[in-house]
Amino acid sequence: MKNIEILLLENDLDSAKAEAFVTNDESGGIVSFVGTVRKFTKGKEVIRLEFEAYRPMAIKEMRKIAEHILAHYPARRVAIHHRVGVLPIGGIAVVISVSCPHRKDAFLACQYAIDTLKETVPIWKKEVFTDGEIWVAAHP
Amino acid sequence: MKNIEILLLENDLDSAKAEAFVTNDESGGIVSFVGTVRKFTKGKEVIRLEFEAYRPMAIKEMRKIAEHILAHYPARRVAIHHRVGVLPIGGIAVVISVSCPHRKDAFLACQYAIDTLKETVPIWKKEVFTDGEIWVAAHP
Amino acid sequence: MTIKIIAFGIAKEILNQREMEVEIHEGATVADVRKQLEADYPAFQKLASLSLAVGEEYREDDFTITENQEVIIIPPVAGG
Amino acid sequence: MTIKIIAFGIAKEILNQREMEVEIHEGATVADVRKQLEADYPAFQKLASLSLAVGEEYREDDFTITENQEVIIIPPVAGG
Repeated sequence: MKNIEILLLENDLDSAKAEAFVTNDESGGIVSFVGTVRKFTKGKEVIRLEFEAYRPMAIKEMRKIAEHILAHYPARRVAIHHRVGVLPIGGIAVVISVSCPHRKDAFLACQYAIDTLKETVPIWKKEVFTDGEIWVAAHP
Repeated sequence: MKNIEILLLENDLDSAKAEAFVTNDESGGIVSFVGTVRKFTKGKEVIRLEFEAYRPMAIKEMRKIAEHILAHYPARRVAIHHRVGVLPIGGIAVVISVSCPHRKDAFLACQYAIDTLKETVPIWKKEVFTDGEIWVAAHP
Repeated sequence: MTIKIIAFGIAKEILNQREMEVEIHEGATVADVRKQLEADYPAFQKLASLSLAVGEEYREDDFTITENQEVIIIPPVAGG
Repeated sequence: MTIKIIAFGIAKEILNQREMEVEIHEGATVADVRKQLEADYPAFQKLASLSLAVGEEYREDDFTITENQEVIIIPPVAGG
């Protein structure tokens, strides 16, 4: 669908590209979420992050999120770009941009997208510390 | 303050710059609002927009918004970049980026910023149509 | 006393100039200045709001203006 | 019957391999496969969740697996 752009990339993300995709003549408000790699998790210093995805299903689930937004919010376009592979501190893991005629809807839709992505999209994140590593959220 | 970046610019805005400013090791979530020039307002076709600002006070009021966010939200950095001068359709009028350790706060703080900016910052917008022009929001 | 008025947006178009001097009684407040502007330029009465700023701050109706002070006319803002 | 298991994230580390074949009774459901995995690899019991997907869709416990089907093990996801 030409109003949806789903990308799962091995190279660096650029939020300007997501925003450029969702920009359109009918929308005055674009809200973007950019997820970056934090240096500290629960006081431990992270060296890098490794993202692994089950590609076909990850793309399918991201597309479902975008389709849900277009169906349930007054949104015009949605871009969801996710990174896989190794990321350094400060690297961009995800960019989600939503454009709507009115900004309030764009905030709600973008928040729905990132909240749902973290629940449903088969992507896994390993935090690598100086003294070990952990699969994020794996254990209760 | 080094956690606040307020810009009132005559040249094109770049959301990546606002996001780069707010990116920091302690924040995992950045939420940005990008306001663009819509082609149609109430069915009328806009040719261009003209922004005028009372510069010193506009910068002061934008800074108040950023300071409020740092004081009242668990936010790390705030960037508010606003354009003045003539903008074509699709041009970026404003970029607001907020970084927080947790994304929910970033959504709330960014929405507070744009809502307040539209109420308090002395910037005026003239929509120029094929057959006239109008100062936005001037009349009830 | 004389005060200086600086106008932006539609206020500048209503006054047909960016800056002007206005004569007003000693001890005039923000409310007095607004009333005089609305009397002299009825188009101001049609605006959704009309705020005044002094010293780069919005001022309430009871704020007292002093001789030669600059008063900024702030019609409804529309940033973003 | 034989089914093919494909594992990601921590599930791949628990199995120590990306793909493996598993023998299970005819008519086994998602719940049966999960039970067998948890019995063979107790580390799975410690995860916050363990979903299974077939045909690129999450499947409920009562979904029936057929011979040679690919079952994807999805431990707790953590995108973004």
